[in-house]
Amino acid sequence: MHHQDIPVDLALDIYTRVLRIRRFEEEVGRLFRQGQLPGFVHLYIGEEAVAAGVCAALTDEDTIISTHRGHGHVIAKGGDIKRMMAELFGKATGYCKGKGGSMHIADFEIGMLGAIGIVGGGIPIAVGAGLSAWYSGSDRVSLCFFGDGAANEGSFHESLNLASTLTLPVIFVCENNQYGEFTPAKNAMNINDIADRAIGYGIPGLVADGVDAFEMYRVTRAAVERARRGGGPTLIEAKTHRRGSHAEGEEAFLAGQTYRDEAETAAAQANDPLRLLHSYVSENGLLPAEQLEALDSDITQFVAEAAEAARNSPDPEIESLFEDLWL
Amino acid sequence: MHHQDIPVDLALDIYTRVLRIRRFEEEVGRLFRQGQLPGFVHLYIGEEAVAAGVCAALTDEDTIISTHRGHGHVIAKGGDIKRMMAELFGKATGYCKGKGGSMHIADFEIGMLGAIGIVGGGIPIAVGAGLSAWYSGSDRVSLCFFGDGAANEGSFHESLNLASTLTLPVIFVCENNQYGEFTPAKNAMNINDIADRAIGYGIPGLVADGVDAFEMYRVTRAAVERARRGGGPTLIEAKTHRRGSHAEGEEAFLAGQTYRDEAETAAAQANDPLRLLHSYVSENGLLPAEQLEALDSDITQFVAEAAEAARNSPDPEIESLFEDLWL
Amino acid sequence: MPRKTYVAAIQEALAEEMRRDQRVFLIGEDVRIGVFPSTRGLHTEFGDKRVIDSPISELAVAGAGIGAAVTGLRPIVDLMFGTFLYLAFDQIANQAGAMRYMYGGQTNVPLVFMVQNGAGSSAGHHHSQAVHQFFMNMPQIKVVLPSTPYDGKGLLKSAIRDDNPVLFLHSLSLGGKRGEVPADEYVIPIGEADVKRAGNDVTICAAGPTVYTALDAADALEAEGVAAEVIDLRSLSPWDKETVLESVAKTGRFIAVDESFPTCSAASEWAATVAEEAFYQLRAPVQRVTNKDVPMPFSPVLEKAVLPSEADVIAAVHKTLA
Amino acid sequence: MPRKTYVAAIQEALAEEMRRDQRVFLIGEDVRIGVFPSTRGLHTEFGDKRVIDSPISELAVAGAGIGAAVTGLRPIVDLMFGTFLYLAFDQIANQAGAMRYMYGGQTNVPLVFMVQNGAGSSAGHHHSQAVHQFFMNMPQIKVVLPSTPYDGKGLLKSAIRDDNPVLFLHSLSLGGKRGEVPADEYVIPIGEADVKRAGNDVTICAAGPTVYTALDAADALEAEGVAAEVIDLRSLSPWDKETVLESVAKTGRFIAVDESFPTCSAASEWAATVAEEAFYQLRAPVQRVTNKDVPMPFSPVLEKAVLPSEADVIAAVHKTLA
Ligand SMILES: Cc1ncc(C[n+]2csc(CCOP(=O)(O)OP(=O)(O)O)c2C)c(N)n1
Ligand SMILES: Cc1ncc(C[n+]2csc(CCOP(=O)(O)OP(=O)(O)O)c2C)c(N)n1
Ligand SMILES: [Mg+2]
Ligand SMILES: [Mg+2]
Repeated sequence: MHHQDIPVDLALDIYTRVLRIRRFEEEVGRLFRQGQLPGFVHLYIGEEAVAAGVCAALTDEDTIISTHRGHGHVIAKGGDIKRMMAELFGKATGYCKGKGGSMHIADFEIGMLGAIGIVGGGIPIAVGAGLSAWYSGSDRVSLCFFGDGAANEGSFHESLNLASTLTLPVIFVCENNQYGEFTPAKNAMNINDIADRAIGYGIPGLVADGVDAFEMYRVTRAAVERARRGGGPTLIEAKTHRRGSHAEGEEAFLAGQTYRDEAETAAAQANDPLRLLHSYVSENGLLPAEQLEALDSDITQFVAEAAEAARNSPDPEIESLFEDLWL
Repeated sequence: MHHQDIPVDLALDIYTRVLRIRRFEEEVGRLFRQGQLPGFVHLYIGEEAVAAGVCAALTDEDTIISTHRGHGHVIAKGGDIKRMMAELFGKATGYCKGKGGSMHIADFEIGMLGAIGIVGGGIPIAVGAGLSAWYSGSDRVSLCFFGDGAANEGSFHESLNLASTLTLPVIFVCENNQYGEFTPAKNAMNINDIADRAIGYGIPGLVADGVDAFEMYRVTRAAVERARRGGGPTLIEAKTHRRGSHAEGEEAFLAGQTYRDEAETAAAQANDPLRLLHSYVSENGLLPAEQLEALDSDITQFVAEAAEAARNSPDPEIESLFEDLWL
Repeated sequence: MPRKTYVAAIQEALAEEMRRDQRVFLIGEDVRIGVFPSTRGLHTEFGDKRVIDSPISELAVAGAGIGAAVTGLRPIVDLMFGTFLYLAFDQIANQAGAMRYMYGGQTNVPLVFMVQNGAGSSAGHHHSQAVHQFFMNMPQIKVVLPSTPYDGKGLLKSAIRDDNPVLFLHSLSLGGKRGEVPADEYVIPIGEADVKRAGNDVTICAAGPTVYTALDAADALEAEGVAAEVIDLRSLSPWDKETVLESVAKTGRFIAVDESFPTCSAASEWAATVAEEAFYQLRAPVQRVTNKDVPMPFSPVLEKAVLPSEADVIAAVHKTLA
Repeated sequence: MPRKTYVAAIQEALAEEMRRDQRVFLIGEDVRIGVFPSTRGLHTEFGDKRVIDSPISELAVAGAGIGAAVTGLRPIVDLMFGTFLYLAFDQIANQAGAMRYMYGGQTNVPLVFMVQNGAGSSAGHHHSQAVHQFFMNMPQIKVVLPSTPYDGKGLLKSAIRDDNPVLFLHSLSLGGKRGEVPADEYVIPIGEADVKRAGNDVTICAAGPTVYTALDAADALEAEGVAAEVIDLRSLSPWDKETVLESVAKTGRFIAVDESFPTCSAASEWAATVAEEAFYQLRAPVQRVTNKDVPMPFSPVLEKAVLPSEADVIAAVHKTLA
């Protein structure tokens, strides 16, 4: 298998994004289990191809909005792993000086307008970022990530409709990882494809294989081009799988209760986006094996260093409580 | 033209409902122009066939929820014109003892669970009434009226989805009268048929001619039967026309500005639901001409008497302020 | 000075600010035609892009304002009636009211939410509630509620120029009030109260329509030889504690008049603050005059009985002087 | 008496009431598995119809609860975190909180909204706000916030049996607290405070987690010879003014401890009421100890610094005795 339309650089770029996310999230999982991280942590493992493929189709000017499960989006958009890690520790050196935490990372420099802990809460904000581009005549595109669960929030409906009526350059990427917390998506809606909801807004709705980073790249690129041409919004549903817990440490929550379809989980394991990309990169000889390994160990080490640095960073000063309030 | 499936009694029943609504609303319009009514008043003229046809398909046990434009729904469900008129005057003898007013009429005795002044605010409540029937194993059906504008509220989306996932006996009747206030429905959404939004919830979505009371009756009856059978919710879009103002007295609001498509308004005038029904009833000889006239003048007189009685009713006692607060 | 109505002054502030700053735009339901006259005529001058009619989707429209604000624009989001903010409550409390702080100062939200606040049109509970108390509670939202055309124009201009989210509340019942509005450019800083009437015997604090209730009461009290000082707070968050405390230091008596449900109201805040900080100056208990503690009824006689009245204020003054 | 945790006591109240009354059911996101342990195990006992997992649709779920309540059922709507009520704010304020009144007494809304209130899990602004102040303002909603397993069980039972809408607030940070819970049936009437510690020198009023802050402070103060009376309000609306005023009549000093943003807070309400009604008994100004006036930060050290602390309470007591 070879993707003619994906140049080597791009393939490697996407692979690197996926790898960075995976190694970051693995480290975060470890840190959480060791009790090093405060608050709630939601990992993106298994879903990396979505953020990586999608963000590879965006420029630095294009903006994204993210969710409680947002680490992958930050990394895919080019965010700083060290500052994110420090934020997860709640440290002064973090992206938000310790005021945001895992569910509230932002990097306005790279067009990452923020993760939002309220399910569906970011969707209207992304419409506003698109409105801004439209208003200013910029060819910037606004993109929004949200989950299958979020697609049942009123904000989803109002936002897609508003973006459609104003023909705004907004791309709605629904990460259908089959669950909202412990509720299977199919119990929370009576349809197979969330993409079908696009019909209700008169916009295109596409289903994409969220395990295939290249497909995510392609559908996003088409939507981006459409949006830049003034064609308005697109809804993309990425079928993906949340590999692990809803939130780290949920075993304690669950107290032995189960909610997962075992067969489905096994299938998802077999269909791992990182492994698929790794095979592609190595089988097509995009990078020699030793360089591939070096890349992985570099990233792994970088993430470990980020954790170490974060751990050793100072807590915010109490005085900083009253900073960042008003401009 | 003759509707084989509509028995004479039913046709006359529906005709009477339409006529009662029309005469009531005409009187209310007059009263408002004369400055006799406090608050805001939204008339249902031109849309009578929807409420009449729909409610004719319901039993007294079935419940409805209504909107700011709710007088027609109350009358169609069998409400008391005198108590409604008194409520519009804000009198102690009104449905809500003067506490509700035009936008908040309810008659729990006849399953009219209340008009709601918040656009879209009644839709979830109707889902709850349906949940109640489902929970209790009753074959009661819950029906909800709302406008084209309300279909853009988050509550619409969440409610239809919730009713669908629980397979509740709820019928959603969207009265698409082409406008939400001064905004044409087509500017507020990029689709032709709101009924298409049903696809997003995996429920049937039907377009019906809201000028044709018999058609409204038929589609509602089918939806009611489906719901009673445990088939779950249906979305019915009634294409209708708001004949007059959004709210009475809007000329002052508008200050010369216009927002209506003249041709469309003329076409709507020509396609009057009362006239159509009147022709049907007289052309098919369902009632002799003199009885038809007597019916009309009886209703007209009854409404005028209701207004007179309301006018002469006492204002609520100030002490009543602290009644009806807690049970 | 030209005399203008309250709504005309608000409309003028919108038009002038939109002329001054291309980043300012207006979005809301029927803002083109103008359900309230404050937005009327703006569409003719500024066109489709800057005066945007939205679907009836308060949550998304509020959120879109936020998204536009953090990406360089200065939106005015008109959500019509105060209670319609309830549908956008999450976007205001969780997002606009925290984004700057939550993201460690990386962004700011220069956004005005604009609604009519309170009762007076006999429209029933859903269209007659005062909502300022909810938004005063939020640490990163400013709230203003002008009572005169002059204050309305000056405060709205400040709100639009503010780099933080501001809730601009106006009052339908004051729409037709006339007052002097300078032809020349001016602004009124957010956070400064205005002593609408000076007096040494009792301090009455009010905002919006209750300013007139208080002034009417003060007129009546004058005949009895009681000189009431009426402070129009104008800004509710931040509010001008200093002016109020100075006045109480002089009068020793304090009455908060506030159109809202009583519990956890603005009146509670003002009364608590005065009790905390001017205790030793107080010669009688602070008092609150608010709505009666019931939902807003429709009937004009009941509605009137719910709202704080001149008689209520006079009774409170009599009590404080007794 | 058996000792149980706070969450276990809440769970027990749910189970017992569901057993007692077939009309009682539970709806919310993941109430079957139980995001919070309070709803765990109920699905096994009561099945699909009475323990309903909903889509993530707060507005519709709240509204569905209302519709079910006015048609004869007694729903418990679990919306998880306090801030998620913001998405259902319209249904609570405009509908549940007015339907009985607005329709002239034709109906009533026997409904419990249940959420976790306040901070303590270092989860950032969106999961850490206290929301009781908003709902206390609404004339037709009751609000309770228990601090002990005993109170939690007794108040939840009362809430479920109440024929009016009740907001039942519980606290994640108290979830593991243990206390005695009688094996026999009991209820705690809504509206009755509980004096958790008697004392003659100063009255400290608190609710939920701040009860412990106040008790800890009282312990520390005892060593200094100061006897603080700690009143746990338990019910926030209606609240037990009488017990508080009686206490202040005895102590002459009042401190309100409230986990919430300060402006228009419950603390403001308590302080204003005491200042209004116990002025002549007060020997020092009332004081409020609340959150610092900033959005809730994530960092545990910052979060702790925002919340009302034992030291804050002690400082207030020192000030009132100075
Ligand atoms: C408004 C709101 N309701 C509920 C929650 C609690 N919650 C956090 S994540 C989550 C599930 C979200 O599911 P989905 O949108 O599919 O995202 P995923 O976690 O699967 O990425 C829920 C219910 C919340 N944070 N906000
Ligand atoms: C939440 C909310 N937003 C706005 C309004 C103001 N408003 C009252 S009626 C109306 C138009 C409603 O349009 P539609 O749903 O089509 O009903 P119609 O008036 O056409 O019957 C609007 C915007 C409101 N009452 N509630
Ligand atoms: Mg999901
Ligand atoms: Mg309409």
